[in-house]
Amino acid sequence: MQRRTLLKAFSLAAAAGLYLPLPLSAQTAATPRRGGVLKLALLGLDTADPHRHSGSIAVQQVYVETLTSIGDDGTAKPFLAERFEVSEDGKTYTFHLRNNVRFHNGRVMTAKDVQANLERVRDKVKSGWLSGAMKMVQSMDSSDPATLRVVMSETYAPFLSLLSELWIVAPESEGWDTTIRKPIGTGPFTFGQWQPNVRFSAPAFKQYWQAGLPYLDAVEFDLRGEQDNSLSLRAGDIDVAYVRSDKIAALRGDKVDVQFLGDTAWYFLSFNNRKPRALMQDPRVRQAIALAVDKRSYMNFIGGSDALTSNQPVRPKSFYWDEAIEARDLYAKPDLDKARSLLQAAGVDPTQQTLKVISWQNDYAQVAVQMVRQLGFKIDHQALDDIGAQRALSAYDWDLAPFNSGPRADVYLRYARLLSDGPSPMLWGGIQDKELDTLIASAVASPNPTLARQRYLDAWQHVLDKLYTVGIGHASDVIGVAARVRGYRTGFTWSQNRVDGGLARTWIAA
Amino acid sequence: MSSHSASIMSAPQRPAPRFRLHWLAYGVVGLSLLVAVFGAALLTQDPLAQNLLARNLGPSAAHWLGTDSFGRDIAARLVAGTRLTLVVAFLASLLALLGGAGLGLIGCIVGGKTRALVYAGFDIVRTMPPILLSLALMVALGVGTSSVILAVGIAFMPLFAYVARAVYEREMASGYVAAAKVIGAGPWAIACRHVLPNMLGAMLTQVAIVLPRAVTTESVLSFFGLGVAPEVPTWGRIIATSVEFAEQAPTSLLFPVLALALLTLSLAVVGDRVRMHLDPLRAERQETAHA
Amino acid sequence: MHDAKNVLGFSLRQVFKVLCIAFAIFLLVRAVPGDIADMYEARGDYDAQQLEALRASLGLHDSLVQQFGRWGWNGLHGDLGESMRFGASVSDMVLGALPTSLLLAGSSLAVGLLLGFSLAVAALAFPNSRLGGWIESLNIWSIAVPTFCTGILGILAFSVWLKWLPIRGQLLLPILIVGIDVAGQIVKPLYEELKETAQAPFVRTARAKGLSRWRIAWRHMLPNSLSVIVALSGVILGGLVGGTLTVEALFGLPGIGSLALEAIRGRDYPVIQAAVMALAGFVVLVNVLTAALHRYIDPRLARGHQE
Amino acid sequence: MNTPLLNISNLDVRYGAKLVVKALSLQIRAGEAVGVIGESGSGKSMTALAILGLLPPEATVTGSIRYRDAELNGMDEKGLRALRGRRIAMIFQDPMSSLNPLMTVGAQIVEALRAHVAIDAAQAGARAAALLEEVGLALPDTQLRRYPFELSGGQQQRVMIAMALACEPELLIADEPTTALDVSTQAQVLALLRKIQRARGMAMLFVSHDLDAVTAIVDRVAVMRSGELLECGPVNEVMSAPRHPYTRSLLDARPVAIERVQNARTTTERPAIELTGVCLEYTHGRQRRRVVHEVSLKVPEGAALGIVGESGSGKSTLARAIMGMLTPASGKVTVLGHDPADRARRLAFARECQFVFQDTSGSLNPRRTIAQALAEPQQIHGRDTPTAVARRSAELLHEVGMDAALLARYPHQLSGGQRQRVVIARALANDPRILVCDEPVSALDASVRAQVLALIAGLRRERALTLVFIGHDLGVMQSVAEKTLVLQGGRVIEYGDTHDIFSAPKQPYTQALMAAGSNARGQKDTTARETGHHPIFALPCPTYA
Repeated sequence: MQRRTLLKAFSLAAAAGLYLPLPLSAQTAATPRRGGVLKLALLGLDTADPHRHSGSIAVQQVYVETLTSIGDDGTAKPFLAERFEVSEDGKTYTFHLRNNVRFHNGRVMTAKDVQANLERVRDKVKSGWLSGAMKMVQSMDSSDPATLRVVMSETYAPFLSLLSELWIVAPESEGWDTTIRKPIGTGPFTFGQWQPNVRFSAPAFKQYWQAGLPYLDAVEFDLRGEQDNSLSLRAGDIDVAYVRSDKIAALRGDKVDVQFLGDTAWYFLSFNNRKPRALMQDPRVRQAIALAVDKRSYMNFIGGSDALTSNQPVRPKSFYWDEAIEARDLYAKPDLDKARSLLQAAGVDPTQQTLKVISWQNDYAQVAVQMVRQLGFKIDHQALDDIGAQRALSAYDWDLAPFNSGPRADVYLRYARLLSDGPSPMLWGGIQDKELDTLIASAVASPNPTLARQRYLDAWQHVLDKLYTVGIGHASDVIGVAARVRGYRTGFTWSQNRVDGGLARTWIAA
Repeated sequence: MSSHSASIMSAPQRPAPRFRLHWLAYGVVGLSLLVAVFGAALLTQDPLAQNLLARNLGPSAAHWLGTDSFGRDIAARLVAGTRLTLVVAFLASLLALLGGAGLGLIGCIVGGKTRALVYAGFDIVRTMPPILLSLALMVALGVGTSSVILAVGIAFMPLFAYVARAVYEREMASGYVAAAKVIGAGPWAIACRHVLPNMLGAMLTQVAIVLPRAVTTESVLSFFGLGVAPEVPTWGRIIATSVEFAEQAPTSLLFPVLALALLTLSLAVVGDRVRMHLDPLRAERQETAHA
Repeated sequence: MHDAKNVLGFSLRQVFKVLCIAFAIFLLVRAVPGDIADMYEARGDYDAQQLEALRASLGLHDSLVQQFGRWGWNGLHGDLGESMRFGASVSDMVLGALPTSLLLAGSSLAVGLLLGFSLAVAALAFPNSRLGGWIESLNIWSIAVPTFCTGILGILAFSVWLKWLPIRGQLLLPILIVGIDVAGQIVKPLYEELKETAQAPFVRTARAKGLSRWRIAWRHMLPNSLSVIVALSGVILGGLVGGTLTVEALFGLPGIGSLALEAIRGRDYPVIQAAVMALAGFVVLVNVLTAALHRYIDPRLARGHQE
Repeated sequence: MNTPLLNISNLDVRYGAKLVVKALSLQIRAGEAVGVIGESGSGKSMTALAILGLLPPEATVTGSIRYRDAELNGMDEKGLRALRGRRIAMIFQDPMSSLNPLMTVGAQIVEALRAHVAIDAAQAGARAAALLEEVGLALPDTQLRRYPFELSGGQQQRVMIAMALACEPELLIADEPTTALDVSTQAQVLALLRKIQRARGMAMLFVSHDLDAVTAIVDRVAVMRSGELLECGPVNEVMSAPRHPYTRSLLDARPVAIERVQNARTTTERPAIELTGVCLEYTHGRQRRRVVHEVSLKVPEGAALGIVGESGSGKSTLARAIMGMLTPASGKVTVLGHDPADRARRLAFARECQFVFQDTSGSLNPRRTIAQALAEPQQIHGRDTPTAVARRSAELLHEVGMDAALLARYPHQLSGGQRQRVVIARALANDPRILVCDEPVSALDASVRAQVLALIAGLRRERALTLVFIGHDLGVMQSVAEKTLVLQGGRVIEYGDTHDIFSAPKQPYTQALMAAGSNARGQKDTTARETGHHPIFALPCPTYA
């Protein structure tokens, strides 16, 4: 049972490093009250087709569910599958489905339905997070309605984690062959009214497989929730919402509870790696810029004293983090003098150079810009919206890009974008490095977590050596929860309906 | 004559003497210009320098007008931002004036289909509210100072175009234009000699209105993340940045808004005065008002 | 007869204008760099091959004339297509946004008119009071203070501190804020107009007849100022629907302006076109209504009197 | 009845520091018609407005205005309101703007009635109809439903009078009631006012700048200048033996034939201006309105032709066609052998043929000095050295009898007469051969009128100009034109030697124009009805000489 041990090791690792027990109030003691509509403002909803979702996953879990679910400890746990088994070679997965799962149209979910979903993703959604995994699916078998067997061509460690984002929809849903308009899922709430960019409401599903759940009559999402919602929380017209960490004090002052996501968002400053101009090809210039970044102040600005500095893409003290690499960080502390002498050595007069910086419109980008400007560079800062930034980045005529990357279901997802053919590699400067590709591929195919950890770290050391990006630190996204809300707990990622928590168990106090 | 300003609501009364506000207005506008030109020399603090340990502070000896959410000195930013603010507002207004009134006037002078076409264009531009139009233009043009000037300028063009047309029609109906035609003056000569000078007053009024509106429009662009680069201190950007922290640091919002309101008021007053001075009839108006 | 013909001609010209606007918008929208496929690429869920397929399926490879023709033809059949970004029905999205925008714009205009008119009348009635200064201040306020400043202060005061009103799901505060802004924009021209009417010779005649103030104001001044009020309202209303973006953003209101802006940002062509067409159609409708009202108010226009 | 109905004593009206009426005292007895005469700015209208408290709020009134036993100056609005319309009624100069454009005539009269008299709507309507009948409007019931813009100027003023009479006031103040009307209408309105005043035994204060109008209608006359009352007395006394020199000058300035124009020798038979079957139309959208029908005429070089007619007769339109500002719908206009509307000859034409505008304040750009106004034609026609231009401008001013020092002035700093001279000087700048004058003296005060007419006549003689002179006053023609053409409704109805037409008009319309323009006003009360459409006579093509 080598695979078993592997999983256990992963979980242990996660539990040891990733999971921070949250301060829970004594809310669990009371008997849950039924009824009421919970209002949320988290991220948006891009599409009604759960297989075509493009990133933000805070909304759709309430009406569609998955075989696995990322638990509070960051590991994949059985969800619609009652349990799963992995063969010793790590290539064959057997999912034993629950027998009481009903779709919103009342039909009982079978293995055939699940297989249809996997096939749809494999055939119709050729890119995205799941594409790499689905390419390796060799065959599927659903002859037993309660069992699905998936055979992979190679060992693929992130598979179970990635399945936590492969939503199971009834194939009879409208638009199955093209784009699903009205998904028929299995979640505690059904796909109700959707007004893109405005609001989404989901009434409770009475035949939900977890008997007695959900408590709420409905949930309603404000889909413009990506900005700070602290005022709405304090005014009392929203119950659960994303807030900025610098509003925490004001929220607590108004009796709004504050929770943090389990996994952190990673903050970094990338160089243009695909087409760097001559100036930026000089490692001394990159080093000088890295030395200008005051990681502590930067992370303080983002998340206060709770935020952590790090040169690595995973949270410090977690399984895939390495203390030694952290200790060797040449840029742990800012050193402007050294940076200037590096520039001098490189024969660069920063006052004669204009660096083009691309960012989203996040405030921290201004902090990054100002830190680099301290060296004397002139800065042309373009703060852009989604598409604007995308276009500007993929032109590769820029120099620096301060960005962040949200919580991820698997460590692989942190590394995927460093691949030459990874999804949307612009944020990391479009690295094209065969050696790095090989290192990451070997990590993915590792038979055990220790080896996987070592190979991921090797890959990261390679990134550090090349100074493709400057890792700055980690901070958890913050969610404000109104005082009347009971039973709500944030998860490891943004997911709002999970194996061990979420909106199904949330209720509203009288 | 419109000399009877009879108020039907009240018994005849003497008008109250008005406070001579215009000197104050000249002062404010003059000061703004001085700050715009020499502001950089006055600065003791770097308007871009962040002090992440001194964010959202109220006024103090170290920071007269407090600090913003990056710990930047509001006073320094206001002073440093005056130049770019005025330059953007001025160039945008100028663009609106030249593009709107200029194009409109040329269309009017050429007349016929050209005129119809030009104004059909303005009609189309006008169907979109200026704010939405400038936001859309910013998306199309990409962010940056020149885009802001273009976006705001284009959005305000119809305003000038319609005023230009109204003035042109009024002037063309006047006796002296008829007289000029009889003398043998061509349409362009008439436009230069009679229409243009008489249009100046109306245009000046519009500019005095559009100038501050350009600043607020720029701040709305910033509010939607589509203005100048985020750290660049323009008044609009300062206001937009401070709005999010209106509760923690009310002064960082109050002072820039006050500055803008004061400048707006002053521009309106100065615009009125300049227009009055441009008008050789003012002496007569003042007299006939009492005749 | 003759009048009806005029009105019909005017309306037809307006419809033609809408068509021109439609085409202009169609071209402009496509002039914006980037398309929806870029958007998907930005999210990283599609590869190059898929993006091309997506563009093809959305008809983005066809010529602009073809695209316009298809859009126009379908539009005439009441099918505005689907959002390229959300796959939702565009008509639903636009119809969902219109009520909020119309209600907000209409009520704000009403509040603004009421406030502006009262202030202007009061200032006329008491020429020696400080009301003239108030008019000036209100005007400067509306020019210099962006509505998002007043909006955030309103939210802080009434929703966060006093907790009298929620931020979302109410229109009272947005209407008041936009209404005050509208009042600031119209109070000065309104005051000037009323003042001019007050000086009109026929008002002097009415006084010479020995009529009471209120009769003069109600029967003589108001009808004669109404044309200007209507014209002013038309212009303001045209700018308000779709122009209340900041307030919509602050109060989470799903207005047509926000819809258009988000669509522009997301290069969601069908939605941009439909939203902007709705705005243009509304502006044209307001023009037609204004013209009709003018004719109703002024018998000179209705009877085809020239000059 | 020794106490006057209205007793004004020591009345001062001030605007700020400016005294516009100075220590004026005037009495009006019941049933008496008193006239106040003076030129614009003399304070006569201010006095009239002061009586009813209708002056603008910035005016201050001191002194006493007693109506019977009540002091009007300082009386509250409520008290004044009870008097206005009921005891003292008023009619104004411009009936078009003095009537509410958006209310029917009937509603406005009924409103005046019901403001003071408690009667129901039906009664009020009947009363309004009776009033309209009294002021000589046909079909009163139809008229009641009409809006002011649907009436002619004369009809509008009749409505104003009916409205003023509604509550049978004891005193009627008429503030320049005929100034804005056509000459022929003026006479009718005056006659009507006189008839009604006599018939009702109502007192009347008649304010006007028109000496003839005043003398025709009032018992006593007061003469005002610059806010002061110069003299006051029975109308016959003042007319026959004016005591104040100003009154004398007013009397002298009356347009009687100043000087018979010697027949200018026509150098050639070649017509300077030739119109053949010219029809002129105004188009508004798709509508066309024909304002001049088939006019043919010839003016030889060096001759002077007068064109008369009331407003709307098409005389100004005809002038515009001669100037090429309007292309005829049919027919042909030839000026000095060319089509004046030929754009290619625009400059050449402008040198040959010039136009003198009627509205002097409008035809001079208020923002340009006299020097600039005079320089404009010179610059257009190629004289561009500043000194040459300046010298020529000074010459021109001198030629029209003005001082070169006035070059730096703006139009508003000149008097009406001076402005008219400037307009003439501008027309002369390039030594034209033809001068078309469109009512050049109509807007001028009587005393100035004669001087400007003399100037035009003199210039014509000196420069051997071909002159087309447009006016509404037949009397004026006598002093400038040898031949006169009478236009009505866009058709030529009479044409011939000016002297002959003046002494023996053939057409009733010409007679009416004569009656209105001459001092025969007030003699007959008979022309109460509006001038109807006169039969149109087909005339042979009037050819000069």
